[in-house]
Amino acid sequence: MQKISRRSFLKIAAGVGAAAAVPLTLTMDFKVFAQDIQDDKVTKVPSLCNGCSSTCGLWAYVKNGRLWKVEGNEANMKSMGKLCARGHGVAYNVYDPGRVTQPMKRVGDNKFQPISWEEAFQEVGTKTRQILDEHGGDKFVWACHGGKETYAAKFLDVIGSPNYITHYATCFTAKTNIWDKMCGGMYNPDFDNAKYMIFAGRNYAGGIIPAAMKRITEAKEKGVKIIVVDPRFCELATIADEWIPIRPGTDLALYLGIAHTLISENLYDKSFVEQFVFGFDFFWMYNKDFSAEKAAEITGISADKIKELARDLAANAPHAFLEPGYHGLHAHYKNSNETAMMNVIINALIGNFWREGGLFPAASTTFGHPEDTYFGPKAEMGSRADGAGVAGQYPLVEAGRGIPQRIPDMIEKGQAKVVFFYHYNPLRSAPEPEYQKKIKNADLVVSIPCDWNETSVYTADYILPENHYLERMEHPKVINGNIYWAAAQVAARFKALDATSSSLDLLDILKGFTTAYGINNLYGFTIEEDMAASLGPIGISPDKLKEEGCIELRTSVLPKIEGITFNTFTHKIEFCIGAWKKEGFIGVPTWISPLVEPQGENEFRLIHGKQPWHSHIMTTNNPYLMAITEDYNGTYMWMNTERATKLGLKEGDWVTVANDIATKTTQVHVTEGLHPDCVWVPSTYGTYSDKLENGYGKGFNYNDFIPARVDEKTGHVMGQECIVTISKGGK
Amino acid sequence: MEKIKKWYGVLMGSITEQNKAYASLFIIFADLFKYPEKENYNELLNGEIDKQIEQLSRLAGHPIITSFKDEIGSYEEIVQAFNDCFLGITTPFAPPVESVYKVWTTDDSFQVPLKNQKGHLLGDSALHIRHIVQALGLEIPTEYEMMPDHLTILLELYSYLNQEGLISEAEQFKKDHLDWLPDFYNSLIKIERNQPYSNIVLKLNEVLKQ
Amino acid sequence: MANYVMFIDPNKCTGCNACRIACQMQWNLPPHINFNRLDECVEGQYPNLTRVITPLQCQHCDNPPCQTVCPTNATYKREDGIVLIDEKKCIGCKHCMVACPYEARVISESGVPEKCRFCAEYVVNGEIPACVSTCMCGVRTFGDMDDPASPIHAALAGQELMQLLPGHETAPRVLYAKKRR
Amino acid sequence: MKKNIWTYTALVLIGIAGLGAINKYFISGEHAFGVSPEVPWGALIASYVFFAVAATGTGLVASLGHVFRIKRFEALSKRALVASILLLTSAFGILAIELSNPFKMIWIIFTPNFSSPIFWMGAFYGIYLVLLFGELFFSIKDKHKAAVSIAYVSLLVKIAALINLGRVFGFSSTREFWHGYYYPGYMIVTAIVSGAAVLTIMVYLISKKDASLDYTGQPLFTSLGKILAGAIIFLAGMQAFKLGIALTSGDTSLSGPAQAVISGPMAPSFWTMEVLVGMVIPLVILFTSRFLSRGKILLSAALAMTGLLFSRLGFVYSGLVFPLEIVPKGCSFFDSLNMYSPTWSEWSLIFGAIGFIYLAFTVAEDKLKLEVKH
Repeated sequence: MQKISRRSFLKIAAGVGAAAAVPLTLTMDFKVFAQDIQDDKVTKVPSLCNGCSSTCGLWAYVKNGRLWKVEGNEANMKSMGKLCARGHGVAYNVYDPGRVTQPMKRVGDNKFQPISWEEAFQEVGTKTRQILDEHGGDKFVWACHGGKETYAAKFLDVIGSPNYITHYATCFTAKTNIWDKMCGGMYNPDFDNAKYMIFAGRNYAGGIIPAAMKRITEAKEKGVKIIVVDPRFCELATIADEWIPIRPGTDLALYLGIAHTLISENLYDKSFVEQFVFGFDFFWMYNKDFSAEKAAEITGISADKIKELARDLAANAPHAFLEPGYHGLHAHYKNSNETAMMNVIINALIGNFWREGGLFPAASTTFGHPEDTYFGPKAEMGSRADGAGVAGQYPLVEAGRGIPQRIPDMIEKGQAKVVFFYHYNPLRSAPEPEYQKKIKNADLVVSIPCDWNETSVYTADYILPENHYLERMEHPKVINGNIYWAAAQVAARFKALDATSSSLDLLDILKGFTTAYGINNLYGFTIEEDMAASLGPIGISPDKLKEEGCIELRTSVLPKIEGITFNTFTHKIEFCIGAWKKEGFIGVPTWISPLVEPQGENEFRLIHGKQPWHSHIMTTNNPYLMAITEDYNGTYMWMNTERATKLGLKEGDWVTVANDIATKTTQVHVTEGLHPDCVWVPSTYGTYSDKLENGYGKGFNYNDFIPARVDEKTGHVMGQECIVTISKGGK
Repeated sequence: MEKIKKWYGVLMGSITEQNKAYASLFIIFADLFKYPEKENYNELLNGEIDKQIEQLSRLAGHPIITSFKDEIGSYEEIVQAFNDCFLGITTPFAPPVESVYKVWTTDDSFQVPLKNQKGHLLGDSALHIRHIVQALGLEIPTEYEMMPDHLTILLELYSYLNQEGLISEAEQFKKDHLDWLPDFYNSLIKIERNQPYSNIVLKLNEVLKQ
Repeated sequence: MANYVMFIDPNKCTGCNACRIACQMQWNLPPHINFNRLDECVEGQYPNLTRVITPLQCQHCDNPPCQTVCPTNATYKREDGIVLIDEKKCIGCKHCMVACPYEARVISESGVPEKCRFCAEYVVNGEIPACVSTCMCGVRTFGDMDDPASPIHAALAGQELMQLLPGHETAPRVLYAKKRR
Repeated sequence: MKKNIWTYTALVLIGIAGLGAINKYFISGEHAFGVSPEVPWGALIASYVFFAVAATGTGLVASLGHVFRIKRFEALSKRALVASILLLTSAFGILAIELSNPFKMIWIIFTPNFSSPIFWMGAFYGIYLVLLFGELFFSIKDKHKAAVSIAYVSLLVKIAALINLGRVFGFSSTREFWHGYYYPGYMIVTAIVSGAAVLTIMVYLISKKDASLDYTGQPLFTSLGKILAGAIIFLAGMQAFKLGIALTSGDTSLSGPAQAVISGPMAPSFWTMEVLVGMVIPLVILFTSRFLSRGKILLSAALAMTGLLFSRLGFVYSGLVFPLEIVPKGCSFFDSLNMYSPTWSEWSLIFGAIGFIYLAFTVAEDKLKLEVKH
């Protein structure tokens, strides 16, 4: 009679008899229990914020396994004890019931079925195996945001796939590519000792690194002069001494004009150039006619102002810099590569490398590795499916970064069959979403997210949710870069909270997947062992790291005059890129016009940028951050007052924005703070996964309007080479 | 009278048939909130489940009549309903988890706004269930370890308490942890495809109320 | 007895809203209820603009109009200068909201016109308010004027100070640096 | 009691008001109303003022009978008391729903704040209500002397209550448009307008069945009509003066709200309802009919009351419409006035109160002995 459940969840624990009586330890009354747990202790666990990729250090305060509070970590050189709005917001996401709570298998359009991890591993593993056995290991693609995550590489090595692709081509790839080629790596500004700073193409108050803002405002207090060059009166311009609105896409001309002034007026640091620069004459030969006057014509900035900038840079040199920039200029114009080159050249001309108040390389360190546990066969490495670094395709693109916007193309051409997305959502963050949706045509698409992002919902055959960052322990990170700090720091995410769902850490996901794939013991270590092995050579124990949250290593990058050398072929800063010459380019920057220009009264260039409380696309589902957007009309598109008046537009009016790729409607913010040639939108909005209900359908995204182009030299998307026509009405 | 009977059973060291039937009844309900496997679907469809509920509830002294078989449609439809209602791939959705329908914690010291909000996982109730499960020497599957207040587990636990004759504990448990079903029901009916789940919750609440 | 004040330098604020959300977390506020907000003022014409962002919140007046009008004395002032509201006495007439010249109050979910509390429970233990501790630009400084070791003295030194709406004679405890742009 | 179409309309209105109240208390909370941090007071505060002032005004005009011994008004005395009581309880009822936590009112006794105008409002109107009941009780019991003594005290309380109500708005310097002594005066004048109008309507309602009114009926109508006309003219003058001063003050915190009234978001309601319906048309009707037609006087009274309701809405909103200039600025921010419009819940309560007053008055007329014996 009695129905015996075949699948009863509740089991009697091993070694325990059935309870005949109530155990003494049991508190049955909920109210009493809830009162009791209030006496639990609060503990502190260090982690690294996941609100953007700055990895700010924070402390998660934990009580009865749950989040009690978050706070910036004083010792961390990115946060210096401060957190921005995103940091507070994303920590809160951890208890969102809308997270992907267990592995999902697609059973139809927009239809998923939950499966167990065992099933998920088995199915994904065997399917991947079948496909790769048939088509070759190099048809496997691992696409991710990028950065310091390492585990996928082991698998790629074994199957012979070089296809580790990051999002950088949609973000700042020209910068890292070119700095590496010209001076052997990235150099970062010393805010504390500079007397004069020019920021162009980087808005530290929008794409925030809290410590940078702390140090910039402190410098400002001391009377340091801050110049912001930006088509938009950005947040950083708020505290700047001067805002110089530039015609978008013409920063290269400004830089050429500054360089011309420095050289023609003999203001440049000749001894530095003689000692540390290769190719100066070659550069000058091509650019000696590009005067400040010529730059003025193109940029719309007066020749006097351009000369003034050059003279002020020189006067304060070497305690001055042109900040190396970020997303704003380095993936968005046809001339982004040359713009990045000119950034190096101007800083070299004022001789500020390795000088107090100038630019320094990031202090770094090397981690150890857990011992290899896999000794089986490895397939021969194939060639990159995206053509990055491949002769005849995109030879100058860094293979380590890849060309993410090409993924649908690679799938169509049969160069990619299995694609894994790790916390990466190209359906929203890469150009032309309709085109990116073709990713679903791959034989197998697997997404490893936290939330139901567009890429998972529209393309993934399987969704394997990873734990929220506060729920996972990770391989340690070197905290460095972007801003000068004399010593490298080591920090890590430690597991602060009990997971609220059956998501897993990346390492466990890869262990399960690779085992099912048929590679045994590829990751024969636990995350704890990995951390111990990584930290071993530096002499830090995981326990100590957990206790201190962030450990600063010995000071290793200090100003110097002697013994400066650059990690290039000539050991100098190369004004002329040899690799480019090999490919038939001249190798030095010269003026290149933007690809497209707006014409007529209702044409505008569509440019974008970061809002201080959102990280591009990944924070829009947070109710707190979206509340800020609502209170400050954050989805509005900026337009210059004069242009708006001509179109008969007032603050808050609805407009239709269109080009041959998309048509969207939005409201306008009419402002004096924008160059008349362009309209500006925050890069955050336009969420179209209806599962992300706080962000869904709010505003639009610039990616809606740009095609998936690939720059021939560094592979970027040219995201602001985009003209739209704007007309009144639409809602 | 019911209670005395039950207590009598406990005191005599034997669990009455009535108790067993009552406990079994909730095992059946617990099963209905798991992912619908084909086998379970068939049992639902051919009326086996309705029949068992009728018999067990009668034996248990809380007779109810259900006709879930009329509401389930095809197998694909019940899977779709399960997905729509519980998984969160579409919104609105209504996870069958107690924490979501209760204020997260009554501990005023927390400095995250979850504290006095509803709609979040791992609330005080989840911690309590975890505590009860451990104290009774029980185990729950890894997938549910962090969602211990999932309705399936609550019902199995309630069943277990009754089964073991821990009647006053069961009563307390019902009062504390099965009081959110009306809120759950209200969330469910906002979902377009809510059958048979909304009706199951209704019937479950009915039998618990008796 | 402590003597709490806050110093805000709008010249440094870039409008990141970290203060708003840090406060919401600290005080368990829902997304649309916030105790502090940013007032933006853009002046000038392209390309010569100035933009000043002024953080606004309860000014903890020494002569609080909200307290004067409160019929049940639900709004009260502590000896250390902090203006608080006793939820159990508030009838929700909202006269305080009408009387406050700083628009500092927002109605809570329980119908009580709430506002910034200067993190009253925390500062007495030597902690600083959440909006202050999270501010990366150093816009805000909190301190006890009677404590010589308080960072407030260094922050105020040499500053040209102003109070908001001095004409209303509210004597705020939030001091602002004068606009330098 | 005879039921007619108005009885049922009243019941429906009360029912809808019930829904509005349920919406506030059990569903939407504060969101049931259109108020915001910028405009914390809205239609319910306005209608509270509307009913409370009408209650006081009715008492004030009616006291011409008891206090000033004007014979023809004596016919009204008891009924005016009843009307006053109903109007005042409606006002309190609306306030109770407007307040987030009316039950905490008890603290007004335990920890009163004597500097708070709202405390005094509670005190004066509370006392007034008690006095009204007392006066009515003694009137019905024909204890004339006691009733008259109460009436004297009541008159003082009424005037104090009105002045204090003006102070609730005029007290704080924060809302410049309200600040000062204008609104205490405005309250008294509008009290007379609404008192005369309410009494006119009341007399009309009862004149059909109360034969005694045939004797005093016509002169009573004419007197009330004249009081009404006089008060409206006085009020119109005051309002024009107030707006004129504000517009020409050169102070944006005064001229801004005034602009909002005459040409901003409040203009349609101001010109059509407050000025045209509430003042111009009633005056035209009254003067052209030479205060002789009962029907026309009634119509003027009804229009004046309608206009006055919108006048109250405008008066409350006008104090809050203009954004506070918290940070001294030179930048443009005037383009965004604080927006407010009443929600259905707010309207439902206003109309519900009207329904309640009508219904309760007819019941009282039926059950209590309100006629004056001669």
